[in-house]
Amino acid sequence: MNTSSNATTTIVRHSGAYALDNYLTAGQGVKSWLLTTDHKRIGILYLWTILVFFLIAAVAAALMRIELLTPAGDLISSETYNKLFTVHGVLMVWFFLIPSIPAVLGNFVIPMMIGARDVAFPRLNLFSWYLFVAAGALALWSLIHGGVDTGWTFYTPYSTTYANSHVISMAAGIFVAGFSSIITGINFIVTIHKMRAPGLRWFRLPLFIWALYATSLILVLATPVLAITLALMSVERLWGVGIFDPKLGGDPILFQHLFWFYSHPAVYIMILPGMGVISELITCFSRKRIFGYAWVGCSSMAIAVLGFIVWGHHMFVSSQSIYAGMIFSLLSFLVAVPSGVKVFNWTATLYKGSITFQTPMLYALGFIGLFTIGGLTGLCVATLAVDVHVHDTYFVIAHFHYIMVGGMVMAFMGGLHYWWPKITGRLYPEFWGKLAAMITFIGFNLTFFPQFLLGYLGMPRRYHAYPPEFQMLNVLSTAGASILGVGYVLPLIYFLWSLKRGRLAGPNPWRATGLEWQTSSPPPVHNFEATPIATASPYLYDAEADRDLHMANA
Amino acid sequence: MNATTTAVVAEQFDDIQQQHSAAKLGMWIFLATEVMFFGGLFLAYTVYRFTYGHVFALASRHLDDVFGGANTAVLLFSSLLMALAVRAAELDRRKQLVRLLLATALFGILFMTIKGFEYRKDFVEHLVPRFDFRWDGSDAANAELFFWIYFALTGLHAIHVTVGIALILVLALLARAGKFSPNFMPVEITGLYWHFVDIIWVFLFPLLYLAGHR
Amino acid sequence: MTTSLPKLYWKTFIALMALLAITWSVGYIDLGPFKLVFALAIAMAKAVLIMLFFMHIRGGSKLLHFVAVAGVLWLLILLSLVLGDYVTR
Amino acid sequence: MDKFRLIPPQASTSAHQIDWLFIALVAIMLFFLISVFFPITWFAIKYRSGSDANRSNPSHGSNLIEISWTTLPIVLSVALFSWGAVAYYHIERPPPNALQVQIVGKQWMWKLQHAEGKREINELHVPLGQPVALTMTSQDVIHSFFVPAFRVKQDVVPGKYTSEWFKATQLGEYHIFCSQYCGTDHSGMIGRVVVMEPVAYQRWLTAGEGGESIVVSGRRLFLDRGCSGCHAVNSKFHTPLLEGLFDKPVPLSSGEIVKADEQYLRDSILLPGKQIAAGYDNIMPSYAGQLSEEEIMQLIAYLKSIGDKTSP
Repeated sequence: MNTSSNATTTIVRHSGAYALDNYLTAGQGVKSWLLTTDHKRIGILYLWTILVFFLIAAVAAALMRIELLTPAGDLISSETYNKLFTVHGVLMVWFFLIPSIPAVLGNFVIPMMIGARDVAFPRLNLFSWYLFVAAGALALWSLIHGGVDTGWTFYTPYSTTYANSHVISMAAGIFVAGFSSIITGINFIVTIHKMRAPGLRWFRLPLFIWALYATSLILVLATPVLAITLALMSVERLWGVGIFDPKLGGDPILFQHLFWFYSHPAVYIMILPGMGVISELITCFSRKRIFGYAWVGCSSMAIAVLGFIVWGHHMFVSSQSIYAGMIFSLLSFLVAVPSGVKVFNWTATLYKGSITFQTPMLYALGFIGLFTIGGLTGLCVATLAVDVHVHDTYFVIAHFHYIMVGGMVMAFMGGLHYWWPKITGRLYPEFWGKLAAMITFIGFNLTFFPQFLLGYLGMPRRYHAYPPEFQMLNVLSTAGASILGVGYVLPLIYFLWSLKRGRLAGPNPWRATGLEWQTSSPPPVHNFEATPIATASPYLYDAEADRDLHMANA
Repeated sequence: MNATTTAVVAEQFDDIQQQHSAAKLGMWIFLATEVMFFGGLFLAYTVYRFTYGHVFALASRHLDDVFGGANTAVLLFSSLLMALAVRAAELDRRKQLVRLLLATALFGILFMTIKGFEYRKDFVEHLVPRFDFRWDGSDAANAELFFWIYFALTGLHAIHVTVGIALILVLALLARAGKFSPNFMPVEITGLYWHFVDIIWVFLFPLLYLAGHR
Repeated sequence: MTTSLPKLYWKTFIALMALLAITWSVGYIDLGPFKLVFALAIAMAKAVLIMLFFMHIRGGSKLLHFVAVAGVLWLLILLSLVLGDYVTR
Repeated sequence: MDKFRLIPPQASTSAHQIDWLFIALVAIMLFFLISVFFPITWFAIKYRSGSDANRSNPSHGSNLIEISWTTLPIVLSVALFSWGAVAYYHIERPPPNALQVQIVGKQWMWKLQHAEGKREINELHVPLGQPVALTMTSQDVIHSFFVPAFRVKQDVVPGKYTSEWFKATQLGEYHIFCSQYCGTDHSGMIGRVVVMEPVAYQRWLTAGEGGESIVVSGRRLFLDRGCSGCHAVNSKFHTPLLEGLFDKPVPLSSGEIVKADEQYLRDSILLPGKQIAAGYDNIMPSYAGQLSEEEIMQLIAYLKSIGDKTSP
């Protein structure tokens, strides 16, 4: 019963399996996409845009990994290598990790989860996407004209006085991308506050909403500081005189304070939405209500607030005063506690559940494993004495890749697989999904675990050539990177394949309890025929009933 | 509020109250981001005043506090006019609204002209960093740092004032065409923005002009 | 509100001008280190007056109160912890 | 050097401290990993869909458990933090009798000079078992002097002095890396530390072109550049006396009191009007741009040498 997606056929086959009059068929042609104010379409526009930047940054990473196969810098010049790791950093942070879950999954799912027809400011939402595209164009323009070689951290005085690459155009790109995420943040906060369905009190909200609300708080309060910092750096570079310049008595450490005041909360912008997705996946695929709902919800808020007072742990060896270092070290330990609470609660949720291992669940379990390792190594770099040794080495690289790639990207893939039937109305191929998840998990560990060893051995980061004794671990890491590459290409293929030939999904393929599953998939333009009334707390799964049912899923 | 319910309610909202409170909340959050945006510069000011307090006091004496004080009064008065304009919009008195909006914009322009004269005076006195900055005292470097922060803060604020004036003039045009009879929210939103710009100047004046006793 | 709105606005304006006069005249007295504290206190008072009356925070929802304070609160986090570094160097 | 190793050579006193702390951290990490992975795998097997495990009245939360796995990590955190902080405090505090070495980081090379005047490029010869204190500054961008074998790292920031110290406990050659990104040849800005027997070190020090000691070259600069013209007992200008000045409190004209440490001396040479001593007016010309970083260090070494004498 394979009905083509464009509803030209006269037979109205509203078989519940595939809603013919949905938001995809509500308008045809490029104009309907470029002028849409439908939060669902804007989510898809963001998906295609971040895919482009992810691929560019991934190619940069691949080239770096190949270069690091040999101790001598013989494949590419050190100049090119510096530009590669800068591109990898900038594009991954600002054009993939920060927008991915909020702007793609968040835009698509938040209004539906709270029973609203759209976000609070739909036109602003579209404007946010146009800002994002303009920012991407600026970044690519800077890239084409020779790229930037300052690293994604833009430390002065190198970025202002000594770098001779296209710093200002890249900084302008990030400046504009910052405003795109500020607008998304404002939109989500107002939507969640003002547009919840009747009966949907705060403690009946799905945990994905809690996580994205906390993320939006950080988006809104931290990003402006990045904007002013990049603006100050750019003006200082343009005029040759500025407040970070030691010749004027300025202090380069002040730039680091301003930069990291944004950039540490930014890593929580990246991981919090991932945690929200995992709360959804663990409950749905273990058919069980979350363990400690209030604690998991509040730990998202705690992470958002505590995330603002710990940035000094990036500057332990930067000639920041040792007493400030001690304050930041203690606070950094405390910010790890809410993350621990979340992991323990997910583990406890599995108890007495009825666990199935579809692709989203594999990604969720992978997330818990890798995020726990990432978070715990965070304790090592938060410890003052150890950080003196491992700061700016591959130990730190491994730490944040375990959290961003092992955590956030796994969660994004899990979320994408979980909501794919709702977005497209079609199911992805289950076998290939599981295979890709496992390949990604193995490839990831092989890539980044050796880097912990390299880091403690003392191999500094951003090194184009290194002493011979580090070669063996680098070869292992590059091997892992190639497997990881395969793990990411597979979903690209079968997702595209599923658009045309995936099995029809029907409104609720996972028998999940969120409001977004109580409407057809793909959903109609206004999400619900009638605004749903929320009556009970979320995740009302019943593992026992599920076991009796025990349907053999294909 | 006598806004009739037949006012145009955007499709995603259930009623006009929800739309209004959403718009106000959104604007207030945007103002919080503006506080953090200016905050980076306030941090630079605080840190360098802490490290080079003596020079900052000396340098701030070179700023003309008459210009600064007058500008504060002008902006405070324009804030008053804006508040009255929002009330007029609420009570749907179109002519009074247009007059008050124009008056507010006028005082905004007055602020910018005073600012222009002040910048010209600073330029003549060679106080503009990078553009032939001259300083007779001993630590010209730190003084240049003060003036760099001064021009960064007041320049950023001036940009915000200019944007505000443009917004208010557009509002005046739309008000004349009666666009705000049921839905006066855009006037209130712009009013919030204008008051915020005034608050920023309220902090700039003592910090920059009165750093050292005159 | 008991008094009519415009009268309230004018009273607020006059209070603001008075505060401006105070802060300006204090500028000419040498208070030493208290100068900064005093100047900031008056500026904060003016800001609160503007927010309460001109920006209708008074009588507004508690949420708006929190958002109004949140911006300044986060700025204080930034200022205090960075100064914590510079003071103890 | 090429056999496979898991941790770098432990060649300094602090290396052992940090390695023990790291091993404790790894142990705690393993504890938490097991306390998360084991239940997950066990639940995944026991409660997989279709298994006939007992799933009656599942609990959805218990504040007792939540509070326990919140406070336990907090307690652990404070313990780990304090261990790390104490070790950090020792790492940052050079002992008084340390051997002084001046380091100037410049885009993509390290210029080192021993107190006795011996200069080196990208190499640092140190005696075994004696603390060595490094005083570092940068000529251009931020670098970072990192010796993995000694577990020490400190950014080298233009416009200020940063310092670090170590006491070598093992002979041999160890890597020096620049660990703060500093431009095109950041990965080429490396070198080696050679730890020698104290006797061999002395012989190495006096061998070769001997070079005048830092203090001597500092004194020569003090005369050549006209400092002695004003800063002398019988000078006709009203200038502060520099003998016995180093590390003593200096009352400033702005009322504060600062310690005359290296940073104060450096700033007074380059930005004379910054912190004028009380009772003096601002007549000293700035030497910014006329003295290289090495020369400033030599002048300061000279001022330090006359720091404890009361009269010239």
